[in-house]
Amino acid sequence: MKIALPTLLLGLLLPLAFIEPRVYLTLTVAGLAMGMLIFLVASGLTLIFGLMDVLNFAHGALFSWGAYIGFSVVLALNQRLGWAESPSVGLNALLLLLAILAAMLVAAGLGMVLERVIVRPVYGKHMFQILITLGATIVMEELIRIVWGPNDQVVPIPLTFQGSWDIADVIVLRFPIVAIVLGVAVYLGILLLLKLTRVGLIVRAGVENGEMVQVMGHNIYRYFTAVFAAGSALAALGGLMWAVFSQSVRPAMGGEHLIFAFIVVIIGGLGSVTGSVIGALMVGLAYNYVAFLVPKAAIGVNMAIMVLILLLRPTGLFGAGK
Amino acid sequence: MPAQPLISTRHLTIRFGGHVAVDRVSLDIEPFTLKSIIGPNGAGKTTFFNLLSGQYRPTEGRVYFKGVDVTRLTAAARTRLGIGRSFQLTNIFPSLPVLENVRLAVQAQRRMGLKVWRHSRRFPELEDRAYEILETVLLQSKWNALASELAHGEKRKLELGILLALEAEVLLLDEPTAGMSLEEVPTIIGLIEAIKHRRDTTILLVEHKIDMVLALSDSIAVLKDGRLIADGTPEAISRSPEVQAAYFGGGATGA
Amino acid sequence: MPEIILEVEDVHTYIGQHHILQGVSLHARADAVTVLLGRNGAGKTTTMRTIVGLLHPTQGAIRFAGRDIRRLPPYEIARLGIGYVPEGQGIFATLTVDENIRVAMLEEDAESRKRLEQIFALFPDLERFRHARAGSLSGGQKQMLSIARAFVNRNRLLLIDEPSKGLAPIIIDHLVTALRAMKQQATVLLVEQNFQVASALGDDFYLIDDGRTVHRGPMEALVHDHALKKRYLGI
Amino acid sequence: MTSDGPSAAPTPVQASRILEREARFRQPTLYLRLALTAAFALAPVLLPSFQLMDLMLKIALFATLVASYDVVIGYTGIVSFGHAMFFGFGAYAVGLSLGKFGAPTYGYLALAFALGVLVSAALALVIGAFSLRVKALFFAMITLAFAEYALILAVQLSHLTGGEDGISPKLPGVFAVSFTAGKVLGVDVNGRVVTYYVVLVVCLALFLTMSRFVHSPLGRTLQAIRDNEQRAEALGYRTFIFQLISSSFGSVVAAVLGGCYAMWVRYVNPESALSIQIMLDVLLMVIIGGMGTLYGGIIGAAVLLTARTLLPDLRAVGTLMFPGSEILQRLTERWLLYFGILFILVVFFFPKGVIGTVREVLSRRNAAR
Repeated sequence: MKIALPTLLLGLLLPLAFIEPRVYLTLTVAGLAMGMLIFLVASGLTLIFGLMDVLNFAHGALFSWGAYIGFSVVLALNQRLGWAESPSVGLNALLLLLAILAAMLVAAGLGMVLERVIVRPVYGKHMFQILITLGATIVMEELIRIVWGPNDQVVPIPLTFQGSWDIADVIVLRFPIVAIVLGVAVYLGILLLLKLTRVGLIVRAGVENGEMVQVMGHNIYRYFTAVFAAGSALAALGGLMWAVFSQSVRPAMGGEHLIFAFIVVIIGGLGSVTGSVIGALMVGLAYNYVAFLVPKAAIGVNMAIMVLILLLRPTGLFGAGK
Repeated sequence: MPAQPLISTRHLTIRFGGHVAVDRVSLDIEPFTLKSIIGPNGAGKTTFFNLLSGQYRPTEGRVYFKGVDVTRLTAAARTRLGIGRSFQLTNIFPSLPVLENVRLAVQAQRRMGLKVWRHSRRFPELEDRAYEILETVLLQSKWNALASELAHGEKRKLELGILLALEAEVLLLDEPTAGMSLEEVPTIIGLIEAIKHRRDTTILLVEHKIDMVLALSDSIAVLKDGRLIADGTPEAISRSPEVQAAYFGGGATGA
Repeated sequence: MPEIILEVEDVHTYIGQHHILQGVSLHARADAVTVLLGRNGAGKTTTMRTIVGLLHPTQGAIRFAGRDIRRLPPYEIARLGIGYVPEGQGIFATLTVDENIRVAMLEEDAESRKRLEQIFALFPDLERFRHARAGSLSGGQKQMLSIARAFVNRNRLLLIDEPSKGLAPIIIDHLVTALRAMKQQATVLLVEQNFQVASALGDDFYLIDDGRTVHRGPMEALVHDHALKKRYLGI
Repeated sequence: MTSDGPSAAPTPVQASRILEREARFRQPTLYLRLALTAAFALAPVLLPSFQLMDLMLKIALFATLVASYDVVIGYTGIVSFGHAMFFGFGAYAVGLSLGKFGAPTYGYLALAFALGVLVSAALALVIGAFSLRVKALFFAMITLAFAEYALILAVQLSHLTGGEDGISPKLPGVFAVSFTAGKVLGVDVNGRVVTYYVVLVVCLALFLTMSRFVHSPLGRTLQAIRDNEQRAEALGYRTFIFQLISSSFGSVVAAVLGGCYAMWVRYVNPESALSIQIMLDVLLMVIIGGMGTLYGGIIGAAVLLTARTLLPDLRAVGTLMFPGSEILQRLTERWLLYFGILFILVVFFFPKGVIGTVREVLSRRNAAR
């Protein structure tokens, strides 16, 4: 870890040598926002993996469900009441809040069902977890195509979150700021939950020896279901934020972003929430700098970072490794 | 030329966090003898074994095998040099047949694991050798069964068979009779005795059954709190007041 | 007639295809130590696991303080006041000693804190390594931690499976002392292969063979019954 | 040393070996295998339509691909999501070499296969070196990331790969569409038929190679590693090297098959060669057939590919049955939904697959005797 911080700072400042400072600042804010958006996607994956030792491939599908549920809420409220087009900041914020709430609730419910029905029987069997959650992904994605249709749709963005602020010639898009704030809040929330609460403790113990936790009087399954639901809700939050960010929803969007999340989780080290944040920020920033300097190389930048990190530390930045 | 010790450790130390599990242990093991390591629980016996076999890397100190420094070698590399280790918990290939378990060890010992152009049954010498070993450990009637179907004691025998197949010059036996029923213990003791009498193998034994240790060992080392507090013949050890205090300190019914 | 706190009546348990318990019956008197004896594979551990709800009997009755607990899930059985110390300790190796104890502590009140102090007095090593990872403890220390976890709650019944297994004699002495101290505060059901430990702690005994209870009585009677010991225990 | 010699009474192991050798030509499975081979060989002669011949060869191709995946996932216990990517590499190597940069000559065809194999082997080694050492799950995630990137690159680098439109390679000499050599047994011997037989022979050869691979001492070591990696390591096996060999071997076989696939369909695009759907198909096939059985792939491929050719009819049924409701229509159209449900059900209820379950039943019956 000692080398990680200086390396990170160097990576952050190096682009300054090639980019004009004001553009650099704009790119940095955009990169941070993108990083936080990626982190929102990766956080649920890391949480479920770190606590329950389950690699949830259905995360991508939950992401898409979150995006679609949120999209439906925004669409409905906008068509009936015009909340997105209203210039009122309050209504705009309320709209986003309601969409987030609905998305997270539905996804949490879906996550609970998933955990109960298909994940619970395969705890401890990695290969089956992968296969079974993969199957769930296929089913859930197809359900989206059946309910909402197979084509891309445009998400109306509340007026308040459109456009940008111009602060001393630095262009700062508004929505990304929301993403950054939300990302930081989620990060702190997860850390607090794990380190300080009894729930975190019991879940960590349950991962190691579920039988023992049970004979100590804890209904471990309830905790696992809760963690899975929480991870699913985070996936949905990520999905909705991406939908608003890219102003569109597609049935396959989850699968594509799952790859981002995987890369970030690998960079950060499996199961480490802090690692995921740093990994996500690295990817977000690097993508923006590289896309500005060498647009053609931008698609490969995530992979390049991942390979580089794995070369230096095979278990990722914060990975314990087994 | 004086006999060189087969294995030596010098100031071997390992810490876990603040806890010093093995503390500056320097020990020599003479070739073709049976040395036991005893000591109260938490004395660091199993950890010491793990340091010898390469499962752990020491914080400080060195391990020598035939005078060569092997401190930095992995467990697999040490196995290839001839240090075989049995585990405290049975450690076999559960979903493979009993014979295949031993055959794999014979195959490893003969460095034939990378052969790819012939069917594995076209190497009868491996199978026959494996069967011979099963006869030695009295498991021949189970050669066709899956290892997971064996009783606990039989699994320990299989584990020992695997170890024998490696034809290691040093056997590290970590509580070979743990968890065995009383009827099974003499078989294992008999096996260890037979290996010992062949005088071609050096045996290092961790065991709690003190009668067994006194009867089998050529020499005994005593660990306490990670430190080596005595090393000598069984007679000398059982007489040593320091060891008495630390280890034989009264019957279980006392206190 | 002293109160019977645990009653097991003709319990049958299967593990997979195997009919392991074929009629185990036993009564544990309140504030006494009842020892289960028998050969390896006789069904002692299976009896324990059936009582705490980790295995489900196909027939028979299990009552704790008069209440039928046969169909309850393990966590509800535990909350009734039954603590379990499994064979091989079952500690959480990646958690610290302190965290291990906190997982076990069902409520943090003055009494449980007092009990914790008591535990640390009995097992000073646990306090010394309070913030070390439990996995780095020695076998004896792990056993103490495992017992400490069951003792930290106000349990009325403690099920302890082979606490002396794999421990050196001097540690066993320590353990016996500690268990004696705990015996004042809870009923104990003990599985023990080490006959000296069993006879030092036990008040009553049950002999289990081939999945059935075949003998019962006061511990003193067994100590002198060499024929019975030889027949069932090989000593 | 002749241990099979008649010296003393043979040990049970020797007896079983002798018995096995003597019974070599009496095993029913041997005749099943021969019959299968014959069926594939006679398909162009007996089957009435090109569609069915196409189906047969695709079954052969995918069965072999699934077997090569089984070497990795079933015999070695490594979950890879990059297997279809190597298949795609082979296909693109043929497409690029014959259709884009080279010419339809045998030389370029050979070059294509050489390239496909080399690139796949190199990448498999690199990925394995990075991720096999750490944890099984790492491998699954990293291979998936690579596979997704390969797909993105194939679409984005359109000046090289033709993008979504793909490439249509032209094959040389006897493989060319224009090639004809009269009739044999009433069948036109043309480029198609020649390709069919050449690809079939390649599949057969690969299958035999893999069978030898998994039953060799090396293959047995892989199974030991799958069963208990730590123990295998303690025996002195460098488990990492073995896993690396296995995953690279599987990848190279996949690349060769990808090349064959491109030769047969004469068309390569990202959708047909690199999409994640191919990986999912292969996964389902290996699960239906049974992991760690090698031959399971034949059943998995046959079931899935046959079902797929029938699916367009299902769609027609949907529009006919539910003319009013769009959602109900979609419900019948989205066959992938049923695929997903089938996937989950198979993993849950037949984790050993068809062949694994059959073998289990047989061995239980043998044991009961």
